[in-house]
Amino acid sequence: MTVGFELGGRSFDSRLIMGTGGFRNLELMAEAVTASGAELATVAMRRVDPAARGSILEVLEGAGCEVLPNTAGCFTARDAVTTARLGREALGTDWVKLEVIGDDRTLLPDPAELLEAAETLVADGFTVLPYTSDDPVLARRLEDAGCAAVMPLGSPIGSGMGINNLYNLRLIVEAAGVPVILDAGIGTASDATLAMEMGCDGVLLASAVSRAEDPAAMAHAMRLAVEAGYEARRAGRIPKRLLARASSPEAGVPELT
Amino acid sequence: MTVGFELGGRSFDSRLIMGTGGFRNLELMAEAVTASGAELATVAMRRVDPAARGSILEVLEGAGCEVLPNTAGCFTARDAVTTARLGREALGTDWVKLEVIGDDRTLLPDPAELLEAAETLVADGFTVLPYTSDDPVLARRLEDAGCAAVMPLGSPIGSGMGINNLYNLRLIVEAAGVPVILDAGIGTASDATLAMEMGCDGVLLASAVSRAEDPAAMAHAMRLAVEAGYEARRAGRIPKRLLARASSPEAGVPELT
Amino acid sequence: MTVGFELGGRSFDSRLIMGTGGFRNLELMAEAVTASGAELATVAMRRVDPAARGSILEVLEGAGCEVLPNTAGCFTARDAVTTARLGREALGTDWVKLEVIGDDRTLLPDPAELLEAAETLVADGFTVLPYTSDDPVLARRLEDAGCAAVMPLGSPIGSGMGINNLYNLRLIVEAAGVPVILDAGIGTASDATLAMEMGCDGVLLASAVSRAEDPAAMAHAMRLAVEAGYEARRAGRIPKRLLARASSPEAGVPELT
Amino acid sequence: MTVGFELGGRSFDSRLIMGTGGFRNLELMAEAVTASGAELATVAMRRVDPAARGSILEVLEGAGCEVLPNTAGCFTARDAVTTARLGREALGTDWVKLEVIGDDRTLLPDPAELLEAAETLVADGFTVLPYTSDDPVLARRLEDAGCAAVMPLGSPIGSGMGINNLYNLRLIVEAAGVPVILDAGIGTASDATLAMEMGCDGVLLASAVSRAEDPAAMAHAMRLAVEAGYEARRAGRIPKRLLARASSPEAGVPELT
Amino acid sequence: MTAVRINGEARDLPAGATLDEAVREAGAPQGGRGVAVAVDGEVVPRGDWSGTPLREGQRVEVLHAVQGG
Amino acid sequence: MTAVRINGEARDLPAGATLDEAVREAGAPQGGRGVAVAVDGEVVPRGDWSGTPLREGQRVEVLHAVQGG
Amino acid sequence: MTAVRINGEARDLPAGATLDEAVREAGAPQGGRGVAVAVDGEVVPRGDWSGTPLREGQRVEVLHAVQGG
Amino acid sequence: MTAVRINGEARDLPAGATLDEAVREAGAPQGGRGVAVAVDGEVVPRGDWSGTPLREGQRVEVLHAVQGG
Repeated sequence: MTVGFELGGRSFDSRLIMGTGGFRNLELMAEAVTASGAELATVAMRRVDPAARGSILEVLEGAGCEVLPNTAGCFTARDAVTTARLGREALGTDWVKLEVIGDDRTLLPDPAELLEAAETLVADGFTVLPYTSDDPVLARRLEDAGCAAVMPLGSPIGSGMGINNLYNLRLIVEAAGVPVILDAGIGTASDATLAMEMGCDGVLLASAVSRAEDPAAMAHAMRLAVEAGYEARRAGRIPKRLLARASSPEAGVPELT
Repeated sequence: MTVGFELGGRSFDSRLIMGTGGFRNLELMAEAVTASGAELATVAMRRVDPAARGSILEVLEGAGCEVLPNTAGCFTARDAVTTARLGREALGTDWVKLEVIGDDRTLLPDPAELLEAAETLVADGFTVLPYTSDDPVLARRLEDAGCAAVMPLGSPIGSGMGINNLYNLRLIVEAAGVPVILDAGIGTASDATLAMEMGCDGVLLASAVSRAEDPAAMAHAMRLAVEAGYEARRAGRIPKRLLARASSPEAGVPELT
Repeated sequence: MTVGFELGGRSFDSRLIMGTGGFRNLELMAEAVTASGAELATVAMRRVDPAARGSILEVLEGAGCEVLPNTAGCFTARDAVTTARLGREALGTDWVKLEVIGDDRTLLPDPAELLEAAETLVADGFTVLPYTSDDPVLARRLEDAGCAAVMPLGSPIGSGMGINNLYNLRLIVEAAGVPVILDAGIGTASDATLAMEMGCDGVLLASAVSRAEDPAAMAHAMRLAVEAGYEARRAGRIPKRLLARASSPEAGVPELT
Repeated sequence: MTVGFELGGRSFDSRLIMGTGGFRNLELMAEAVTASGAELATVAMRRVDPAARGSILEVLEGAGCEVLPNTAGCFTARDAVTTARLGREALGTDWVKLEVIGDDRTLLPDPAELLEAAETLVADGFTVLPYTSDDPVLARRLEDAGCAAVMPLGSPIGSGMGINNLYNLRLIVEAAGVPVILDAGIGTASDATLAMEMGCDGVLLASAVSRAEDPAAMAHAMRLAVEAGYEARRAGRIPKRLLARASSPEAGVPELT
Repeated sequence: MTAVRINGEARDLPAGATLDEAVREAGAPQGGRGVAVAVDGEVVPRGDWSGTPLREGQRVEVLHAVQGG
Repeated sequence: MTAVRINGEARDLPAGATLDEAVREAGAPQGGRGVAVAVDGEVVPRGDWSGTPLREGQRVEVLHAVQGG
Repeated sequence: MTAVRINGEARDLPAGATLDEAVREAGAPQGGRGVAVAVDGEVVPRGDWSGTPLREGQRVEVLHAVQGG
Repeated sequence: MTAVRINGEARDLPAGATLDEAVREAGAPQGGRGVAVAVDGEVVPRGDWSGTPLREGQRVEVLHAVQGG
């Protein structure tokens, strides 16, 4: 019953995007990606390793999942732009998950470098999906720069803290004219459900699934969680009330004493 | 993939119990109960209304749902016991959702009266499912009294505030030897997911569905939410970390500048 | 600028009541009690220890602080009542901080036993200050039973978690006709400030001061914190707003570009 | 007992900086500034109003408070730099509270413009105190640019929501080599106490006092609140524990039954 | 005539009337499926209705299940 | 001799011993300021100590105030 | 005459008028304590006011400190 | 011989060697599917590899997709 969404001019049925980092092996990754129902999965660009076995590209193809190269590991706009171009060259896609990191302990994005890289890549014809902080002003600047979506964090990559600032996320969602995809910080299913209830169009996560004890089971839980949050938002939740409202009729109560 | 549970010596596939109060009409109730997948639904005992149209019993039967009479509206142990016995007589079930209210603005339970009623009904052969506060000591006393489950509130009935005290819920779950069912306060899907992740065995809700703009859609969202939370708990979530953990490899990063 | 309050028919200038447990020695206790400005301090009743050096009674007298015997360690109404009477006999006061514990891991109160003990002691002429859970119904029953105050916990004794359920505390404060004193769970100054802002008439704490690295310094911080919260509540705080409200004039802005 | 701090190469006894916006008149402002004990107060630069009565400069002088011009109302680095220079020319101080706003509904700062303005003003010899978001990377960049402090928001100006993201504030405090002053969002005393407990060196607030029902009373509450939080942090709070720790001895408990 | 209260309303039933008549009076469905009855706060099993004469001033509560909880 | 328990410990007191001797035995300060006594769970006021003979097997609790709460 | 804008309002000043006259025109206190001036977005130090002739169409902003922040 | 760095390691390639040899040297799969190359920080399209001679001291990065993000 979940309705798909438009991203970068294309339609997707699944609102869950998988990151592929952190799986103990490609088999577990394949099971989890399949269980998640994701149609898009991120990959990183790294030096060729002659010793490496198995091809992530074939595995993702087998799971019916397209690859989305990221610029993980870049600390400057310049490196991120070059890495995006390498991803395009290697994978034949002009989509990129743009990351420009500003601090290596928290992996939080560098706002000025991120914005500069986004402007350059948009001008170069990329479909830019930027991993950003939860700063509503930066999100707006990224949209103004022509990004196809904004992907604010809930909390730092791999921290599993969930969404630290619901207020900022709300401001981003209310103001956004492009899809908002919560990226980073999801730790468990309820975090994903909440993100969707807040009005996000999708969720991107990796560690919450890849580093769970049972990745495939958590991937399925996340699939359900994203659908639950999406459907709940559309169903129109009840308002919060400070006092109770009886769910049994107050009329017709017998006199028993 | 959700595994059922034992309650009162019987097995249930669905971990979602529906309250039937607050629906605008029986048709909406039927759709929602069906969409929820619930196997158990509460009803209240009220004076016969000759003008009433339609039979809730037939509707629930049609939805494959058993009835669970409650004692809503009772403010003393004595009235609750009598009401439970009337429910048994009318519906031919010795199961009861026991409510003894202590305050009519918040509909919070009266601890001493609730405990007394539970002891009486257990002695009278009832399968007692008590709606209780989130007080871990009271939950323990109710279990010691022979209740088949404990059903702590998340927040007041119909308030939609969710779970106000995760800490107490955690204490209840850790100590309980009977199923713990979160009852009251659920406002939206993520509340139900969180309750299951906290270790509850099930969720009981009414207003969140019956008073939603689209009850059937919310009922389905709740069904998914309960399953998502249950599966996530079993999948073994990642621990929360104060700093980031990279989800892309730190090895093999190129030198681009 | 903090105005005193009436408790048990007497007036107190200080709204901070000190527990005396947990200090490494009587000297540290004396410094801290003095720094706190408290006029009332709890003591426990225990078997005479011939080896014990120093008299807590003299030390508290020296600090200008009256003793308030408690019933710590009692798990039944009967033991609590006897312990209260022993305190009255030993210390010549009919005031008692009533504790009836229901669980030895969390030291949470037993609601039914607590209520029974309160009724007995009130009938016996005691001024009863009950340590209770944050259950608004139980608080109401204790007031109805004739207690001189209600003393809900913020979180378990010595846990330092602060106030776990602001909603319940708010309900208790709104409904109470006797002073509400937050008792147990305070970890740091802001917890005490918040309790007073919520409308509590006073704060009772022990571990937060006695087990701090510098008890006297923390005692002074708590004194300021209680006053700050009390004054802030009386000063009429601004409402919370979802959007900004400029604190600099929007008129008279120059055209500089 | 609160120890002063170094800011911009000078020493201050008070860790509370007052904004002067929002007072109903200069008399209320004078009372509140005096009650707050602040030594520094912000002012805005606006067009001369021939009709205006009273001089804010004389009032602040009378309260023993120095003026700190801000750049409120500027949306670009260029305007903010010019406004800072006008403030220096008018008031003979090279200190500036730097604001570059990115959105007029939330008054959140524009990260890139703010950083550019800070670099320009530092090069021009200013002591720059930037109002910034709670982004730890931006805070670091501002410090690297030579700012004399970083002043992250707790929540939007005038919102009174308090501190929305304690985690980011913690990261900023841990990493900062210059004073951290919480600026914007404070609603009541406990917010200020918490900010200091988190390790902030000071607090800057306006609306919480100027728009309170009784500004002078709230100013005094804030003064106590800042001191309480500062002292509590230095006193070494107890750790949070998930279970209780008895504050009365477990030895020597009598056998009464 | 016997004056009783049925579901809170005063009713006069013919002398010697039994509980099943009160149940009918209350508007319960034929045979009283899904219905339970209390007289003066005590439950009376369906099987005893016809054998239970009503006495002056008794309070009869005739209940059934409704949406709730 | 009378065998009693004082603060949990077995003690033998001379036959005819009264409660004030038990209190002294417990190590309470002279005159018992700040001390209270329970025998078999019942409080005995200070004024009655000297007039209260001890009986075989009684449990005497002698308490005083300590840091707590 | 020289047409300028002072604090956003159109003003005609005598030909050859200098900046200090514009400041006076704006209603600034004598001597301009606590006042700063920008012409076309550039700050002009107080000392230069009397030596700065106004040109047609210039935008003069005359500012002072007010409650804020 | 031409001394270059391939993926961070010093390598000597025969004089006149072109970029495709460096790619092979790096251990990339035949034809270099899923591979991209940068020389001194500039991307070189696959089609140009064989026509790009290597010069002394150049840094060649040969990348492919791995699990990440």
